[in-house]
This record gives sequence, structure tokens and C-alpha cells, in this order.
Amino acid sequence: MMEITLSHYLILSTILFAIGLVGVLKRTNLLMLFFATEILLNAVNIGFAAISRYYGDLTGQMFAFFVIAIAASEVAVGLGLLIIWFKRSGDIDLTSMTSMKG
Amino acid sequence: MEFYLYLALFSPLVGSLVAGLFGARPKTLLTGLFTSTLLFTALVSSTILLVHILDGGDIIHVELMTWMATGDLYIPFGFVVDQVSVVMMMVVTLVSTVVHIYSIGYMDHDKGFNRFFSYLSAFVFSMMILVMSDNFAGLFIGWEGVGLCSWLLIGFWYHKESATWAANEAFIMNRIADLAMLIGMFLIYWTTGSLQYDIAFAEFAHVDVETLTTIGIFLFIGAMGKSAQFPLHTWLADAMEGPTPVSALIHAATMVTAGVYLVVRANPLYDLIPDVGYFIASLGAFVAMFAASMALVNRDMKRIIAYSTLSQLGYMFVAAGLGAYWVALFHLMAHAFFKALLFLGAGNVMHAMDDELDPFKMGGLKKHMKWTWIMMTLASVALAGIYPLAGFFSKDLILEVAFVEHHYILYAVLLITAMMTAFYSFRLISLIFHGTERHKQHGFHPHETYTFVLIAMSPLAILALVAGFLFKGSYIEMVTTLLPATEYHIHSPIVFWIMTIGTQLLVGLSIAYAYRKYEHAKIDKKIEDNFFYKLLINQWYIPHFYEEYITKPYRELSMIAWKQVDLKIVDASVDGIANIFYKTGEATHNMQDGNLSTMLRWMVAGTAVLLILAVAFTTGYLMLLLAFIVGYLYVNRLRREYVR
Amino acid sequence: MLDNILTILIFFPALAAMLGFVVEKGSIRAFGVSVATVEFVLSLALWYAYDPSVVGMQFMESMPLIPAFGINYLLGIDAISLFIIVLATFITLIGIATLGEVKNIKNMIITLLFLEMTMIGVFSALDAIVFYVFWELSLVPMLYLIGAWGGPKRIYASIKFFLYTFTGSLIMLVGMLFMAYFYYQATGAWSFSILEWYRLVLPENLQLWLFVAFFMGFAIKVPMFPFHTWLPYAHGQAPTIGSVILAAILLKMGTYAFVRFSLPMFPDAAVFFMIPIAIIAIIMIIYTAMVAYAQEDIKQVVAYSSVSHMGVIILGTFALNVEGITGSVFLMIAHGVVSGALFFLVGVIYDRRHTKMMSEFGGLAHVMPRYATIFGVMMMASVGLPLTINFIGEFLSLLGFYKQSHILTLLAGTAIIVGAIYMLTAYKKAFFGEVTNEKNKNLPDVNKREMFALIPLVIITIWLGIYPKPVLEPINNSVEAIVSLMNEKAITQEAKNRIPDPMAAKVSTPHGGTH
Amino acid sequence: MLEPVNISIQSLNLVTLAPMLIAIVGALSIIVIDLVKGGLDKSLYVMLTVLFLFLDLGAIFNFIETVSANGTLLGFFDVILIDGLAILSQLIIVGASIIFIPLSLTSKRFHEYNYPEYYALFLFMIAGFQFMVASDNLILIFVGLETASLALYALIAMHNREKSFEAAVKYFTMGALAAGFYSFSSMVFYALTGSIEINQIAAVLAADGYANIGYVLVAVIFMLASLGFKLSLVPFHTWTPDVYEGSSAALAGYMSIVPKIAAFVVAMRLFEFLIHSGVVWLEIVLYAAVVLTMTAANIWALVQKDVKRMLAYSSISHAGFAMAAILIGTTQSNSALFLYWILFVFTNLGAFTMLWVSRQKTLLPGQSSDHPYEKFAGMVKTMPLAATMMALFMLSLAGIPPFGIFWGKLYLIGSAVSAEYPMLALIMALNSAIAGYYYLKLIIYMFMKEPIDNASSSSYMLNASLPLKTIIGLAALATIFSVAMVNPLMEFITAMVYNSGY
Repeated sequence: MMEITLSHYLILSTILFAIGLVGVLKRTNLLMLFFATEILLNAVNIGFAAISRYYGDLTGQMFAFFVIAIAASEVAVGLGLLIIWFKRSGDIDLTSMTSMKG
Repeated sequence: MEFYLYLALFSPLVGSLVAGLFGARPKTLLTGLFTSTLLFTALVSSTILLVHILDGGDIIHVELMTWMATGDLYIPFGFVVDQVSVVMMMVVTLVSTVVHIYSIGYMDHDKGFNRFFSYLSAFVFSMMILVMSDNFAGLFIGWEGVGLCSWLLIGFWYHKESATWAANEAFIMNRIADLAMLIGMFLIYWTTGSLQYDIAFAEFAHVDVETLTTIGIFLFIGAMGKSAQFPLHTWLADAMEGPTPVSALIHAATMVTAGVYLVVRANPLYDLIPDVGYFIASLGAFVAMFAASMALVNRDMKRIIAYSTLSQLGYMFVAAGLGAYWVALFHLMAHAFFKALLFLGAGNVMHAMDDELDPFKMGGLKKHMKWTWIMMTLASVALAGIYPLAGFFSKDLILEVAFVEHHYILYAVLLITAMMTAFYSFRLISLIFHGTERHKQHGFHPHETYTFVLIAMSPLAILALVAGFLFKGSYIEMVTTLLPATEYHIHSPIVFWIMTIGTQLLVGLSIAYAYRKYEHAKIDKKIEDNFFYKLLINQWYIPHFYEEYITKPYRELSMIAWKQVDLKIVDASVDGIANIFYKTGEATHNMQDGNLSTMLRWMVAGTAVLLILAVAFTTGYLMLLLAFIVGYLYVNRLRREYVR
Repeated sequence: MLDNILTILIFFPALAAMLGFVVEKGSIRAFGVSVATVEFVLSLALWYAYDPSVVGMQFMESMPLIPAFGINYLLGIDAISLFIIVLATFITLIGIATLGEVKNIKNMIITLLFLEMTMIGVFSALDAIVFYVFWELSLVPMLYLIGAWGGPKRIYASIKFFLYTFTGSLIMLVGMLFMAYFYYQATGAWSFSILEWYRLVLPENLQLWLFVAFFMGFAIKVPMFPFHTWLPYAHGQAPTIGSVILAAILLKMGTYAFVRFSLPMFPDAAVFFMIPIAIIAIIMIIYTAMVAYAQEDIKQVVAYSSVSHMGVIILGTFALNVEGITGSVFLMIAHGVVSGALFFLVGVIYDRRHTKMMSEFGGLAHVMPRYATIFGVMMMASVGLPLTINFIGEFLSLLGFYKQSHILTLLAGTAIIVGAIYMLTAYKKAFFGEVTNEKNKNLPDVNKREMFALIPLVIITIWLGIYPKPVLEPINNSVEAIVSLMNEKAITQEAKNRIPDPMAAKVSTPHGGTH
Repeated sequence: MLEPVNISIQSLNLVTLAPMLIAIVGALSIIVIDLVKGGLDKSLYVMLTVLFLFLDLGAIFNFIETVSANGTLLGFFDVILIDGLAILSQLIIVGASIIFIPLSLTSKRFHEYNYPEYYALFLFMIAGFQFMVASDNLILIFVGLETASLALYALIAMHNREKSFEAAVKYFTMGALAAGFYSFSSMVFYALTGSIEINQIAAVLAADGYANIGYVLVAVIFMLASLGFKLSLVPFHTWTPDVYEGSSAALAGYMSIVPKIAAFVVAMRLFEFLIHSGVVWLEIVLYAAVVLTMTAANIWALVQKDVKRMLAYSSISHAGFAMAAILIGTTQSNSALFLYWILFVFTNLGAFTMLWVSRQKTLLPGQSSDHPYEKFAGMVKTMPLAATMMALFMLSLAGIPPFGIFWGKLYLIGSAVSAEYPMLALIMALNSAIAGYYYLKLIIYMFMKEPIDNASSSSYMLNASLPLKTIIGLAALATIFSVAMVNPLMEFITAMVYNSGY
């Protein structure tokens, strides 16, 4: 059985981050887009936790906690904005938001 | 004596300024009288100075004030009355006094009467500065000043297109020569450290010949412009558009001789560079003949006289070029008298004929204008060089100079020219005054001019008559104290007599031939179809050449410079550079298409490019290339999406 | 009070301009004239108090501005700046006094007073940054003058004017910063004082780079070929007063700066670039003269003629000897007077006919004889007739450069020919011939107000043409100081040879100054 | 296993937290006041905010003496770092906020200003920025950044217009991405060095001689992307014009100043040591980014039709300009950045306030945005003083001496020169020339064109009130007479920056 090393965690983290990035690029539904950004942050959390364990240092985990907290508040604000937008335009597709350009 | 110097110099200026004040007003006889009186004052002062110099008095040298002083350059307003300048002063003041008085009559009915006198006096002032200055810069002031006045006076009737054109031509052509003159002056300054005649001339002895030659050539080019030597001669004939007194004063007696005066004045220079002198003489001889050739066939009274002037200037340059400065100056003086007289006479004729200039439309005028006839004939005889009139003494002397100096070709050319001179002069006299009264067909009613005008002309007539044998002796004595006193004597009396009498005979024959041929003013069609006739009547096609190959190309080149180069290249490239930015902005600002997805992609793309660059940086250049390709493709894809 | 006279000269008009906002519209003209008069009198007092025998700067004032970065409010003048300052106040005075009927006259007068401040500031600054401040600031009122009172293409013209000069001067600013940095490296202290910079001897390659940087700023301002194309637009569109000030003073900033900065700071580079610059100057002279000849608009003729004359000024400056530089400085003043007057004159006819096309005129000499006379005098001055102010400058400039290159001087000398060609042709088109256009039949001649502007200019033109000494002598002394500084500082042998030491020459030449 | 932690209050050095705490307390107290008695007027909240901010300022001033004596000051588990940079940037942040917040006292009613939450959020945001600049701990920076950003999103959205929501959503989404980048970068740094303290990261990296340069670069790249987003460096700038356009002019002006100075300080802390340790790649990339940001933003600004959007691009360009200081990385350049930014505060706030003053409640017919150029046509005829003020700010932005920004530019380009970056200096100079065009365009509209129709021109200055006019006057005075304050500022800034070791 293969031993799971730090590298594996980091690769997982990177893959997750990449998935999140693709989501950010591809999604046009704002809600899904927000989810994708959450994936980004959580990818980082995995990395932090693993590295923290690797170094035997709590700092990384602390960072991860903060990231979680921030992710949560982001969701709060983001959903708030989304709801207002939905109320106004009846749509949560980002293609509806192009009144400013140039 | 200084007082008289200043009096002679400044009276014309005062006259000019006062007349100028009335410039825009209708005619006031007073301006004419006032300026004439002041000119007369100048004449008297000049005479006093002449007497002073003649008596062996000291050269009068004054410095009025500093003009320019900077660095090592020091140029004062300095004036000198010496043997040479006093002769010029006499010529200038005398002829101009006569012309002023004459003009009172001539310009009688002209609207610009006051203006005319203002210009005329201003001209005299400039001319006085030119001849009296003690340095090259001062001479240049006068030089340009006369140019200005000449411009004003040629274009005096500025409503006439031809007059203003001729004025501009004269000015611009003179400017070409003036440039050479300036360059010559610069060279003098940087070689000798001064523009004062005395200092510069003294210094020339220590200067290498090459530099001196350059100086000599440039100064002479300057002289060529003022004295209308080939190839800068075309303006003189065109300058006849000006009022006739102007032609008499400026374009016959004084201004055009300034070039000769310059060479005479710079005699210490030209003595050191005989090669240039020989060139001057050759050119002079060429111009003498060349101008005479054009006079042979011309049908414009004033132009004929103008060509004759040109021709005589050629004579003067021959003398000056061969080192016979006093001879040149003597011919200059004599020529001034009879040529001015001739022009003034022509003016009388024009007045009588309502400004008609074609002598073929005249004829038989001697009945109506006896005195004019006498005076013009006298002047023509003098011009032709018949003994004992002024022309004989001066012109024959030049022939002798050429002979004595062994320049036989020059001699021959001058001799032939002398015959031509006699021919065209009497062709003119004959056409105007003799034969049938053709003017009647054209409805002219000729009449003699005012008596006071005739009286005013009379001093010139007398001088043309007697200047030669009365003044020659004392003139030589005086002038040669300053100028090289070479005697030009043909040692063998037989040769001398043969030559003199021979010349007289040839000239006489020419006169007779001209008289006979043109008594009836027959226009010979056969001659008119002749190639040479065409060549001559078209002035050797030189004006045509200038128009086609200089003026026109210049005009076209200017248009190209403006429309093509300045607007389309220089300016357009400036605007082009500015537009590059603006156009880039317009082309790319739509990348900001307002779509959130795009914005996110830009951000990720930027990061991706940076990552690729980082990979390239850490792994080497091959990857860098790859990175660019990938990056390019990605950006391209992005762009395509915006387009959609 | 003379201790602070430069500050007073600079800020008096600015203060007056601000107070001018309060003045009632109908009285603003009188206000403007009185302010300009006071200013002019002050500048005359400056001239009176100026001691031409003193070598170096006078009326120096110094006040720390940003000492941490070596920037000081440092003022002072020598004769080179003195006369341009007097000219500036004078031109402003007659400009304001003769303003015709313009809309929004209050704004215009306030703008002009601000402009006056910047002009005097430029010419009296001895600190590079202070110089730069006024230099740039002068663009703003000019921009407004052209843009608000100009012709149909005024906006294009004003933007072009502004951006073009602005770009050039930014490059110059970088040059200034480098100069300060080199000074810092050499001495360990920051300084933007021009006088301090004079003492800095730079290696040749640095001189070359800095020269180019400064050159960009100056050349566009002058304007030198091929950077001149903003000028015809600016002149063509600007109101009369704008053109007058632009031609008379603002262009001089560039040539003045060459004398003040480029020559004494980079003598070797000046020698190095002398021939290329002379060639540019010759192109300016001949090429723009040809372009001027092709023009249909009389104002454009005068505008291009300015460029052509600036070529002679540049040439004289790069003669690098006392004769040439003195001549070019004198020609700056001369050109200020003459081209200023010519623009005034064009304005006179424009006021009457609202066109500047020469084809619309013809025969004006019949209807407006006085106008034609004054125009004629000024034209002849522009053409460089002796005994007019321009001749002295052109003569000395060319004379000076002749020392450096014979053949180039010969080419440059064609200025007197080509200049005559376009000027006389233009004059002929407008003034000679019959009056063919009905509209021209009853044009009134020059009126009293216009005479007030023109007569003094005519008098100066002739007075300084005949007796330039009061101006020429102080300039000569200041220029000698600059040239000997250059000679002293030059490091290459070539430069030592090309720049004669005026003091040494005085001893060795037997004829110098012995009269 | 774990030993009990024994921490003395002294060692926490809580005073270092005082400025942020003051802001937070201020925010809380505003909320409490509203709870106690609702329906109070906005002027009360404004003044309370100003008061708290002044207290905040006072707290910051407290540090100056200590810092100039001892260099840096650590506190609160050593995560708070008070050094010269922190002081300077906090001064700018709080100072700019003090000028900004009275802009809510408009004569027209905008509904966001009636919510006390607006002011509370505002103060929270300031506290966030203060955390950002006063720490070299990546966690705290992150927390500060997000606190400020989240508050800012809300502030933008509270303007309650279609465009404001759009702007808020866009800003938020991109901000979230940037947050992801930031945390990813922190993770890589942490993985490389086992630390999230910037100075320790630097020390560890230097100790192993940048062995893993590839990974360092990855971390740097993501950090650059995330800070680049905050600083609006091209190509991470895309949010800027839209968000500025969507926000009220006042807030847009605020955004162009305060968040950026916070980000600059973080960038300075992070990138300086990397550049100085010879990470050439970063130098090249920053060089490119700086040039691209200045130039591209300028070019896009040229073609804008709305003044506020133009000013948005202009702010991007100015940010690029200031970023050059970090690239150059000398004491002089870092000082120049602060000087530049302080001068920029006055001018840019002035300019945006002028726009704010001209704001109508509803768009006029034929108008697609709030501040098209045409709106200002012929303004000198109708409102000469206002036009002159606006022109003044434009000239200052263009870098015409002797107005404010010129001195900043001078010193900044001077620092490029003395660090021997001649090309950079030239590019910076030439960019000012390009920028001249669009600033000039507004002047031309105001001074040289005729008003399009009188209705719109007479409605100019609709939103003006005494506080707004005062602020404009203040900004104008500071812009005109900036030369008087440059020297003391320069000396103070240089001392501070030098003390912090930059």
C-alpha cells in the first residue's frame, strides 16, 4: 500500500484549486460561481492542514480556520448581494450584468 | 569739414523723412522743392569737400557712433571722404539733384508725388552711406538701403502687376548677390579681425592668396548683383517699369555702379589677386557685348537704354578688373552724366507720348521737342564715345587699357561692342526723332516738357559735353593719390593715332548706318524671322530659362514641401504617433466587455502567463518559446470570444 | 525693494489676475492696462538698475522650497534674460492695450496676466525646477487662449500645442533629474540650481545623453524641424494676441533655454551636436521658407517665417562664440519685436475682413496706406534689412557661425534670399495690384488704438537697428561669461578648439576692441 | 502534552491595537446608538465617525515618537507590526477617510447615508485596512483585507442603483478569486518556509539561498495576482472601471486611494525583500506590469466617454506609476510612493468630489452614464469657479507644475533616475504626456465648448452643500500650495521609511 505523503496532499490541493479555477472561468450562474470560489478556498485549507501537520506547527491550521471563517462571511455577503440582484433582475446569470463596459 | 560731411550725408535723409510725413497726402509741391533744396545743399557740401580734397586737403574720416560691438567685432558708423568717395559723392548728389528737380515736372500729375520724393531722397541717403562708409558693414547698409529704395521705386506704381513683379525680382536677385557679399564680409572679419577698410586692407598683405581669392570672388559676386552682371542681369531691364527719373538716377547713374565702386574701393584686395581681376574683366567684356547685342533689336526705348547701361557697366568692370581702377571710376562718372541725361530725355519723350515706349510708334519728334532732341543726341554721341565728349575720354581709355595690358581679345570685344553701342544708340535717336511722324497714326500729340525741367537737365548735358577734356587732368591727379596710378599709354604714337582714329571711324560708320537704316523705321520681316533676332529679342531666352528652370521649380517645390512633406509626412507622422495610441485604445477597450466571466478570465490569464513565464525562467529558453505560443493562443481565444 | 524685484515682477501680474475676477466686466480693460503698465514700468526699473559691467547674475533671490530634494526658489537675471523680460512685459502691455472687441474679455485679460507671470518666471528662474514649473505652467493660459478664442480648428490646434510641448518638456524633466542625480553623485547633495550645475563637469557620453534629453524639450518649444508642425496650427488658430505672445515670447523660451542650459552645461555635447543641429537649422531656414512661400493664408506665412527665423537663432547659438551667441540672443529680441508686430498687423486686417486669405486681398496699399507702410517696414525688418533690428541679430548669428563652418553658413545665409522671396510675394499679393475685391474698397486704415501698438514697435525696430548698443553691450558681457565658462569646462580638445576663450582672444587679437 | 501558555498583558503590547480598536469601537457604538434611538439624522453619524477617526489618528500619532526612536514596535503575539510604513499608511488611510466621510452630507438625499450601518461598515473597513498595513503576518493581512473588502462590497451595493449592485457583484466575485489566490500563495510560502511571517519567510528563503526558486515564483505569482487585483494592475484591473462607475463618485474616489495604499504597503513588505534578494524574474515581471499598467490604462482612458470611467482608468494608471516605486525599491522611491499618494489623495478626492457635486438623482434624457463629457461642456460660462477648480484638479492629475501631483511625480521619477532606471523614468514621463490628453479633454469641454443645453448646465452643482464645498476648497488649496508641504512631508516620510528599513 502506498504511503500518503505531503506531496499527495499538496497535489490534491492543487487539483482542487484547479477545479475551482475552471469553475470560476466556466460558470455563468453566479451561485455556482460562488461555489467555485469556495472550492478554491477549501483546496487551500487542505494544503494548510497537511503542511501544518508536516511541520508539526499549528500556524497552518490557524490559517485554515481563518480561511474558513472568511469563506463563511464571504458567502454571507455574496449571497446577500445575489439575492438583491435576483430580486431586481429575476436572473442570477452573469451575462445579464453587462450594463457597464468599455 | 566734418560739418559738410554730415550735411551732405544727412540732408537727403531729412528731406526723405519730411516728405515721408506727407506721404499719404495729396500732392504738395513743397515736398518736391524741399527735397530738391536739401539735395542741392548736399551737392554744395560735396563740392566743398571735393574742393577741399582737390586742394590736397586731408582725408576726412569721422566716426559718428558705434553700431555693433560684440566679441572682437567692432563696427562703427564711420564715414570717410577721400579721393574716391568724393568723386562718387559728387556724381550721386549732382545727378540726384538734377533728377529731383526733373521729377517735380515729371511726376507733376502723379498721385504719389510726395511719396516719390521721399523714396528718392531716401535712395540718395542710402547711396551716400554706401559711398562714404569707412567699412564694409556700412557699405552693406547702403548697399541694402539702395536695394530697398530700388524696390520701392521700381514698384512705385504698385497697381501694375509688371511693376511689382519687377520690383520683387530686382530685390530678390540682389539678395542672392548680397548673400555672397555677406559671406565675403564674414571671411574678411575672420581673417583680418575687422571690417574697417584701412585695417582689413593693411592686413590683406599677410593673408594667403587662396583666402584672398575667396574673399575677392564673394565680394565680386556681391558686386555682380548690384551692377547686374551676367547671370544676375535680368532684373535691370525689368526695372524699367519704374518711373523714368528712377531709371535715370538708380538704374543708370548711381546704384548700378555700386558694384564697380566696390571693386574700386577694394582695390588693395584685387591687386593681390590678378586672376580674379582677369575674370572680372572677362566677364565685364562679355556682359558689355552681350548686353549690347540685346539692345540692338529691342523695341522698348527704356530697355534699350537699360541694356546700354549694362553694357557700359561691363566696360567699367573690364577696367576695374584689369587694375585700372581710376579709369573705371572715370568711366563711371562720365557714364553717370550722359546716361542720366539719356534717360531723362527718354522721360521727356515718354511724357510727350503718353508713356508710349515703342520707338517704332514715334518718329520725327525733333520738330516738337527740339531741346530734348539735342540733349539726347548729345548724350548718345557721348555714349558712342565720339570726341570730344565725355564718353570718348573714358571709354577709349578702357580700350587702351585692354590693349596696353595685352588682352587683345578683350580689346577686340570692346571695340566691336563700341560699334554696337553706337549703332543701337542712334537707331534709337533715329527712330524717335527723325523720319516721318508715325505717332500721328496712333493719335499722340507730343509736346516739349516744362522749361525748368530742361534747365535742370542742362548741367548734365554740359557735363556730358565737357567732363572729359575739362576734368580729366585734375581728376587723375586727385584720384591717383589713393588708387594705383598706372598710366596707360600706348608708347608708339602711330599705333595710338591709328587706334584712336580707327575707333572713331568705326563708331562713326555705325552711327551713320544706324541712322540710315532706321530713318524710315522699316520693319524688316526677314530679319525678324532670323534665328539670331529671335534669340536677341527674347534676351537670349535667359528670363525664360529662369522662369522655367528656377522660379517654377521653386514654386512647385514649395508646394510639395508644404502639401506633401510638411502636411503629409512631418505633421502626419506626429498625428500618426498620437493616433496610434488613440486607435489602440479604440481597438482594445472593448476587451472590457462588461462580462464578469471575461473579467475573471483576464485575471486567470494574467496569472497563467506569469506562471508560464516563471516556468520558462526556471527551465530555460526553449520553454519560454513554448510559453509564448501557449500564451498567445490563449489570449487569442479570449479575443475571439469578445468578438463573439 | 529692488532686492525682491524679480519676485514682484513674477507675482504681481498673478495677484492682479486673481483680483481681476472681482473687477466688473466693463472696467476690466482699464484694469488690465494699468496692471500691465505697472509691470512694464517695473521691468524698466529692472533694466535701469541692471549693472551691465557686473559679470554673472544680478537681483538674485533665494528661498528654500524643497531643500530635502535640493529645490530652491532661486531667481536672478543676466542681460540675456533681462531684455526678454522687458520685451515680455512690453508685448503684454501693448497686447492688452490694443485688444479689439472680443467676447469674454475679462477671462482673456486674466489669462494674459497669468501668462505674463509664467513668462517672466521662466526667464528669471535659476533653479531648474522653478524654471520647469513656469515653463509648463505657461502652456495652460496659452492653451486657453488658443482654445477659447481661436479659429474653427482651435481645439485641435490647442491640444496639439499643449501635448506636443508637454511631451518634449517631460523628456527634458527626466534630463533635469539626471543632471541633479549626477550632481548628487559628484557632491553628495541634491541641487537643481543652474548655477551649481554650471560647475559640474560631466564626462562626454553623459553630456551627450543629457543634451539630447534637454534638446527634446527645447527643440519642440522653439520649434525646430521636424517638431515644428504644431506651430502653424497654433498660430493659424490663435487669436491675434495669442499669436503675438506666442511668437514674441513663448518661442524664445526654447532658444533662451539653449543658451541658459545646453551650452554652459554641456559644452562638449554642444560641439558634438553642432553640425547636426546646424543642418537642422538650415533645413528650418530653407525648407520652412519654402513652405511659407507656398502658403495662401498670410498668417501662416508669418508663422512659418517664425520657424525660419528661429533657425537663424539656433544657428547663432551653436556658433559657440561670442559673436554668434550675442547675435542669436539679440535676434531673439528682434524676432520678438518684428514677428510680434507682424502678427499684430495680420490681426488688424483680420479684424476688418475676418479672413486671412491673401487671395481675398490685393491692392490694400491703395485703401490702407498707413497700414501698408507699417507692414512694409516690418516686412523689411523681417527680411533683415540693415538698420532694422533683425539685421543685427542675423548678421551676428551668421557671422559667428561662419567661424565654425563656411559652407553651412553659406547655406544658412540663403535665409536672406528665401526670406525675401516669401515675404515680398506675400506683400505683393496682399498690398499691390488693383483693389479687385469689393469688400476691400472701403476698409478703414489703421486706427489710433492699433497705432498705439504698432508705432512703438516700429520705433524699436529702427532704433535698435541703428543703435543696438544699449542692448547689445550688456548681452555681450553676459555671453562672454558663458562662453568663457564653456571654454573652461570643455574636456575634449575638439571643444576647446571650437569654443574660443573670449578673454584670451581679447589679448591676442591686435584689433579687438582697440577703437 | 501542551504546556499552559503564560502570557503577560505587557508583552501583548495592546496599545498597538489601539487604532484599530478605536475604529471598531466606533463602529459598534454607532450600531448601539441606532439601537437605542433610531431615526437619527445622518449628520450625527458622520460627525461621530469623524470624531472616532480623529481619535484613531491620535492613536497613530502616538506611535511616531516610539517608532522614530526604536525602529519597529511589535505587539499582540507579535502579529502586529508598527513601523514607519504602518504609521504612514494608516495616516493616509485615516486622513483620507476623514476627508471622505463628510461627502455624505450632500444636499440631495441618497438613501445609503441614512443607514447607520453605512457608517459602521465604513469604520470596520478602516479597521480592516489598518490591520492590513500594520502586520507582517499573512493571516492578519488576509483578515484585514477581507474585513475591509467585504465591508466595501456592502458599501458599494448600498448606493442602491442597478449599476451599484452589478458593480458590487463583480467586485465581490473577483475579490473572492483574489482571496483564493492570496490564500494559495500563503500556502505555498508556508509550505516552503514553515512560516507565515513575512520577515521570517524572507529569512528562511535567504538561508537556503532560494533553492526552490520555482515554487517561490509560484507563490509570488499568486500573491502578485491577488495584490495586483487590489492595486488594479493590468491585467487584474478589469473590475476597476465598472466598479467605479457603479459606485457613487465619492466612494469611487475613496476606492482609488485608500484600499490601494493598504495594498501598496503589503506589496512593499512582500516584494521588496524578493527584489533585493535578486529574484530577477520578479523585477522583470514587475517592470512589465508597471509599464503595461501605466500605458494600457492611459490608452483606454483616452477613449472613455464618461468622466468617471476616465478617472477610473486614470487611477489605474496612477497606481501603475506608484507601483514603479516598489519596483525601484530604494528608500527614495518608497518615500516617493507615499509622497505621491498623499498628494494624489487631495487631487483625486477633489476631482471625484467635483463629480459627486454634479451628480443628479436621475439621468438626464440622452445620457447613458452619470458624468459624460458633454455634461461639462461650457461650464466656464455657467460656473466659472467650479470649472476652474475642476481644471485645477485635472492639471494636477496631468502632472502640470506646480500642482500637487507634479511634486510626487518629480520625486518618483527622480528616484527612478537615481536608482539608474533611465528607461523607466522616460516611460513614466512619456506616460504623463499621453495622460495629458484625456485630462485636457475635460478642460476643453469645460472651457472651450459651448454648453449643449442650458438645462443641464444650470443643474450643475446640484448636489453641492457647504461640507462638500469646503472639502473641494480644501483639496484645491492643498493642490495649489502643495509645494509648501512637500518638504516637511518628504522629510517625515523619508525618516519613517528609512526607520522601517525600506
